[in-house]
Amino acid sequence: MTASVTGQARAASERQRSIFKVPLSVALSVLVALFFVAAAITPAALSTHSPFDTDLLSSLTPPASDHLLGTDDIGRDLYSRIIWGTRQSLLIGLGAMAVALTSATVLGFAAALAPRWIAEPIDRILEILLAFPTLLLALLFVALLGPSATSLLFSVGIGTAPGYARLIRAQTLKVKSSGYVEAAWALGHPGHTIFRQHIAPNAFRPLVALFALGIGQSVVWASGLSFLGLGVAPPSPEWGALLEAGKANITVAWWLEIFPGVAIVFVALSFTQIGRYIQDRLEGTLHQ
Amino acid sequence: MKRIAMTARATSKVAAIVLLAGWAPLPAFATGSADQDQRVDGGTITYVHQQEPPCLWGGWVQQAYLARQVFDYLVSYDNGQIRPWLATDWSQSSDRKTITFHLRKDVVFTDGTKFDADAVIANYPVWEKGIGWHGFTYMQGFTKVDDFTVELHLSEPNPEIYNVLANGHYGFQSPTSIARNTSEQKCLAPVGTGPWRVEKWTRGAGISFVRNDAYNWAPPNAHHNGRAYAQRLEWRFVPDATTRWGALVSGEADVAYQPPSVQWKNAQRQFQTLSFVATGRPQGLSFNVSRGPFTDQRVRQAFVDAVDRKKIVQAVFKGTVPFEGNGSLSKTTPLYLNVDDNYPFDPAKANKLLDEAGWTARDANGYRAKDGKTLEARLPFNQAIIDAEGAVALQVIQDQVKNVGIKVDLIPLTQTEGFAGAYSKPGDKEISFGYWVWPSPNILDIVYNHQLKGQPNGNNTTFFNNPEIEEQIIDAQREPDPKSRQQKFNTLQQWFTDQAVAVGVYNFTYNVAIAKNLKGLWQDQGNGLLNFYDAYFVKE
Amino acid sequence: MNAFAQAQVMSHDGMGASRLILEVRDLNVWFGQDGDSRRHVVKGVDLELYAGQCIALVGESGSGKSVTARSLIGLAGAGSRVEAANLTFEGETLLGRSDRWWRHVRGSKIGLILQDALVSLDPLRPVGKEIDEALWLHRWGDRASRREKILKILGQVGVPEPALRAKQRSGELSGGLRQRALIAAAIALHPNVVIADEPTTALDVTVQAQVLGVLKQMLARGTSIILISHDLAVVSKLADIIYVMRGGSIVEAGPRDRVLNRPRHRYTQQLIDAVPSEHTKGTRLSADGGVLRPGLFSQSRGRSSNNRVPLLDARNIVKTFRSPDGIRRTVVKGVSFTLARGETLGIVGESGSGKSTLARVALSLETPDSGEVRFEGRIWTGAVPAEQRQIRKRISVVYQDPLSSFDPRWRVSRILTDAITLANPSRAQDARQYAAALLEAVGLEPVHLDRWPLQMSGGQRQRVAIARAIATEPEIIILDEAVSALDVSVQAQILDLLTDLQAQLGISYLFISHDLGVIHHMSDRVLVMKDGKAVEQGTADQVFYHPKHAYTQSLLASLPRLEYAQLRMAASAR
Amino acid sequence: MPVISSGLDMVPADDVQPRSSSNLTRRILRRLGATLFVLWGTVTITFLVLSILPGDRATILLNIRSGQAIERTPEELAPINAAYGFDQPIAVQYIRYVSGLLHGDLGASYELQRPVLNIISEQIAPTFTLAIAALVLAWIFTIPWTLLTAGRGARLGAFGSAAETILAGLPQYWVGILLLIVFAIWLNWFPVIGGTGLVNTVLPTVTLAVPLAGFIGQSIRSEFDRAMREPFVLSARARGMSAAGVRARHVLRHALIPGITLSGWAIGHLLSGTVLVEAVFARPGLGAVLVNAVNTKDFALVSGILILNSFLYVLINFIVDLIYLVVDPRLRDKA
Repeated sequence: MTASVTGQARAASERQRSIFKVPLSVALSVLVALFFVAAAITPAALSTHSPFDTDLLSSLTPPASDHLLGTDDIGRDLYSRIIWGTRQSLLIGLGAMAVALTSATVLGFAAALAPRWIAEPIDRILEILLAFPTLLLALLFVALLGPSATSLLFSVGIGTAPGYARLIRAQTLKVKSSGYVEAAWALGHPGHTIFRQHIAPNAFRPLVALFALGIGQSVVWASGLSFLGLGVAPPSPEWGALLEAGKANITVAWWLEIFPGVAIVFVALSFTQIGRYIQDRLEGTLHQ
Repeated sequence: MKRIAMTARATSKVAAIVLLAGWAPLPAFATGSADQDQRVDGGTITYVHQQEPPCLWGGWVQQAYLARQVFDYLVSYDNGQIRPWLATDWSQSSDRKTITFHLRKDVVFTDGTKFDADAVIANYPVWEKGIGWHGFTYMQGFTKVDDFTVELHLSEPNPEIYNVLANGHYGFQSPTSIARNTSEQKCLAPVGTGPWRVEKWTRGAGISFVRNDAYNWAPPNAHHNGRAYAQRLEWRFVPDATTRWGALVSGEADVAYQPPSVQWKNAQRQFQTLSFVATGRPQGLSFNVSRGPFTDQRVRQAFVDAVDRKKIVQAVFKGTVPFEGNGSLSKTTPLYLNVDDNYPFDPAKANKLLDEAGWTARDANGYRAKDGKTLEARLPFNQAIIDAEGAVALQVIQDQVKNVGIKVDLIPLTQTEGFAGAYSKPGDKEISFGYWVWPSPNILDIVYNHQLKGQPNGNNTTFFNNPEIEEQIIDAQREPDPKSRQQKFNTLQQWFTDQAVAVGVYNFTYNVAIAKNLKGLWQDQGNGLLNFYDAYFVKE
Repeated sequence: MNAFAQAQVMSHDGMGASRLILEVRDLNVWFGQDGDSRRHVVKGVDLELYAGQCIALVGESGSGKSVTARSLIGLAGAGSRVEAANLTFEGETLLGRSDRWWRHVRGSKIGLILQDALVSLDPLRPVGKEIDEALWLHRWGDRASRREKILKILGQVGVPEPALRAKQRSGELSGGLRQRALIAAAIALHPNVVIADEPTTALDVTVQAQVLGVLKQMLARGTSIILISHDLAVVSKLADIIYVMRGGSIVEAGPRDRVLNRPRHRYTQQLIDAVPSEHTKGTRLSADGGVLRPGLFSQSRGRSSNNRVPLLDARNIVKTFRSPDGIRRTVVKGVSFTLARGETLGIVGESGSGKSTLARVALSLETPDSGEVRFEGRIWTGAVPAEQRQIRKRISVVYQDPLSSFDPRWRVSRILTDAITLANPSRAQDARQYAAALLEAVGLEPVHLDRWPLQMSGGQRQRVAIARAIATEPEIIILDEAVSALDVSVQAQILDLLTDLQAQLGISYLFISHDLGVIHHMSDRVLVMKDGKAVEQGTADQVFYHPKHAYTQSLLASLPRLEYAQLRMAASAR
Repeated sequence: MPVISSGLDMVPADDVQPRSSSNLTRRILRRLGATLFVLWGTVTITFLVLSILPGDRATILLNIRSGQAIERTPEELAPINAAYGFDQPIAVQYIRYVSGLLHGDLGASYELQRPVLNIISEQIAPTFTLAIAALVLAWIFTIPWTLLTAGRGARLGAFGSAAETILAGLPQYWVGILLLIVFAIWLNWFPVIGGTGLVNTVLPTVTLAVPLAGFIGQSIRSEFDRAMREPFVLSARARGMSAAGVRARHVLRHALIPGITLSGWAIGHLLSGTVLVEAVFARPGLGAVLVNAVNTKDFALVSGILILNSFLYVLINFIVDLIYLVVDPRLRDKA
């Protein structure tokens, strides 16, 4: 994820458009994201079948009008399963980012602002954790908590937190040494005011974009864990679990493997695109 | 013997006939022997298997598959008959607790050590230590009579002890190796007398076997004697079924373990197939009869009535595994009783039984309830033991019992949790799902005995505790008369079915698809172990 | 406008009419797509350049002078459209040429020198390679001969030890050397015309003088130069003909002396008047200025204290930094100064002289290793934080880059009310009105309250920064290169504003700048810093007219003065 | 990651004195110290986490040996615990392991019955080859792509960037499955069975490289765009260099810097990716061994792989720093 969060400059032309003129790609991303958010909130309204009802007579039917995206090996409607799986997948994405950013914020601020005797050890620990492969951290957490949506959420969150913490640390250091923080000191503001008014909000600013970027990546990570069999309990249609289940039938039912993957890619893409756009707007209006 | 963490599957047409007969009366040869003229000497057989065990030899069935290639056994199991192998003949004491084996004198380990009574005796402690369930065989040890005669001592009479000794785990390692080699060497490349020896094991990739050119002591049920036909055997580990199928189709592999169910029909059409229904307990539902709602027999029966087991097995496994109604013994196990017609799909009856049992209220989600408690069953399953299709079958069961108001929570366990024995206490679950490969009907003694050496018996997944029935099981096991013994075991199997303590769903089945130019491959009828010794390529 | 042409020819140093190298008639440049977003940045520009001549395009930012020059080498920029009635270079048209043709001309016939060699030379490569690239691109010589040539050119532009310098990157060279290397790369193939776009901007005066010397030598060797600059003083040193640009058009053109001495256009006159120097002291530089409302400040505060005690008294300040590799560098080496009420102390020095660090110490943002700073006689450095904050409210600071000193999330109103309420919590209620009044005081409108600083011009931002600085009703404002980044006319306005504020509010200024003219214009007393030491201190006139220290003398000698101003002074003296 | 300097920006570079050799030694020693600290921390954290993970090791071992999933009696567990020292207090186990490490003994895998060193040395080559090949391939994708689409106007840039975003968002294992199905099983261009040969490595490499190329592309594109606006670009053009020449010879080099940073990070984390890819392609390697070792709480093996990984991480980042010095010689002047 480092790349996506360090890469900032977008085409300058995008910046110059007014607030109401949004690039087409972003508009589409917002639509896709809204669709999935709606699916997460009221899956029943968007689905055509129950996601759990099995129908052994219509197993592995290809996409058609009665089953938009086909059915799985026990006749469950894939489209409805993807819709119902959205809630869990998105919750994992959101939750993981919430966990990651919360812990990363505490650690990042501490590493950047705390007195040396606190900051130094935190910095070292972050360094150690950074050397841990993300997946391994996640694996350990699943092993600790057992496979479930909650542990997926925590394991992805904790697994990606060290990277974010380093970013927040860097951002905080940057803000800390910025002209406006110095100006605030020079004005005679006390430290806590400066932290509250300047350091915290400005160090957080890129996190808005990071959050959106990270949701997509978290969904991908979580589905990777599901794929390794460390996912949520069946019959949950969490997307990674759908992919894992679809693998066995891929030679005769391509749709089972393609569509859930496409859903993951769509979510990752749309949230990334939105995150980028937010980032550009923030960077664009704030640091031209 | 013991549960196998691997996939359960299907049976070919040939195997179906086999099943009707109770247990395999016919050898499941891949082909006849008419092609012998075309035989190519040498060549490399590539076999793609699913799971990779930690060591080549041990108590896991995955290890039996491998061990069978490098070890030989005292006796050979040949479609219901016990045939000589490393033992030329044997006799049994009158109390049936001591068996005297006379050993072949011409057998040499691949490290040059001679096979003799001392070798047998040297192997016993290894078995005891390395095979977790060794105690259930009632073996107590060997004593040496002379250089080529040993006596095996049993704590209980065990008519199936020969099946046990033939089953893949009880092979012989070189005593020199046992004494001198490092544990790493014994793990990766144990030294046996068998037709193959390990050349190299690359973890994550596979094992290269080369043939033992000195081999000349094949069992009588083998197709030939002397060294193996093929020069090399490449045993590759490929966890994904689709990939294994692809490897076979592309010609990279000659034999593929468990093709995807959706391809099984193709496999039968385009390739040769072999299927073996494992002995022991089938994949089945074991209800917790010590606490919770399933202490009530009516609830257990209602659960079973509510599930269309035959159709589920057909739909999910697409003919790769047979339906099994018996929860105690699988179709190939000695003394099996077929109860497939019991508990036909009958949701109306299930509802009636549940009403009678007092589960008449409904909770907010529409599930049945009594005294404010939802009729709910936790069903943990070990993902290392129940494969993806097994998990799918469980989801259909979950969906079907929902229709009669029973809530099932499927709880997947990680490998760590599973092997660490999570969810194994009576308070942890209402239903268990699993199987156990075991060659004899004394499996009932293993799984329904409430105690083991004074401790709660971990294998008793129903938490069954009925001293009277336990007594009957031991009595049946000790019964010397085969007819009465069959009768006694039939009674027991019917009793467990009627009580719905445990019901079967499908049989654990070992399927392979074989390229058309490979002939002579056969499956051992004890564990389904593949015997590559007789396999050979033909000119096409 | 074409009437200028004659004058130009005649003015040419009496060398006689030489060859016309470059002729531009009615040059127009647009940027952007057709439609609203399209901008017309160069409007009908006419230029002529004769061999060996230097013409200068003078103007402030946005005047189109750089785009004009870059159009002449076909590099007006992405998305540009260039049209001209005539664009002829050495008899060949420059219009409609292929990229291949241009590549042949660039570097070999027309060279380009940009501002700030630190970034105008590839910072990742040795300068020798950059020069070599110019030769190599035009298939000049073989490896060995090119190497020889590189050393020769470097020598020509006055780079000592060329063999060593060629192997260094721009970042490793001093400002003067790297700028010379940049010139070397541009003239490696002896182009007839060199376009020098702000070639001395941001250089310290002594270095600036050296670079101007190099350009003069080039002229002497017969190279024609198109000089682009905002700095009339620099232009006056070099140019034969001056074109004054504003808003994309040329508003005035003519021989240097005529333009500087008898400007015909009002804008030219404004530009000339806006240049601060020793001669402008006490005069207004700009036509307009802020209007301070009486009663803006509460006059009650702290004014009664003892006037004999300096307001700020820094004694023997020493400040050392440890760099990450563990090397300690002493940046300020025992500097003392005092600042009296209502006085302006100018601190002048070249980059790296330690003047900014000194300012930070004076503000107690850095703790000195030794020495102390007293505010009204109280030791400030090392006071408890609460006490420090009290004193900080009485000292404000204005930075060179106001934008970075504003929280990017804040609008102008928040920036000002934050400072207002901090200094005087009782104003919380009417902070916004007070903020509006402050804006008016610094020459802005109340509507600016709702602007983002990012949307404002550089001058407006600096006015906001000053408004914030006076919002706390300080007794001292530290101005750290506060006007250095501004265009000369904006700079003039800001300096006038500062003068007005001081006159009305009696604020003391600690005025830090590298610009000697600005310092002289503003300061009562001057402190000259070099390498962390105060080499000279005294009244402004003492220091500027009778420098004692050799360094001060060399600084002043290097300072390009606006020739015309001397003429004017001379005239008025007569 | 680049160190953010704080507070020293106002220090003029001209005052820098030449670096003494003792400084260099000190830097190397500090770096070595930091490395050892990271390694020690890795081992300790791993040890602690695996100790608190639920699941009794002796039970796991017994169950795996017999393919069961049951609780074990104390009599069964006692000999196993004694044999592997699991009955010792945690602190004693820890000290024993660390002192073994200090003597260069990585311990033995209790599940695989083999010295950890042997397992690692057998498995490292395929994983490392895969990771390096993926990184190289990602760069091979990225550089021409960036040169073709970056800094050439908003539309092309948006297209290039969109492609990178898509690549970066693709789930690795999904890409892997699709590649395997299409190119190995349907088209039969590549072998289906995983292996360590050249042809076997192609698809796994592509799988790993695809998202990585997206990430690297994103990071170098923004830097490329930024560098295109630098004045030295104009200088070079004015010297007569073609636009393509400037992009390839000047701008690209600047753009590489964030990509190199990312590569250093990526190599350390490709192990995560190889876990999935090895699973999809049935390829031997440390990833699969590691997952299995975590599942069986095989501490010595997990720890050994992590030590190796951390060591490589540190080593590679050291190499990355050296590459920095080549690509960006300005850093030679700084600390």
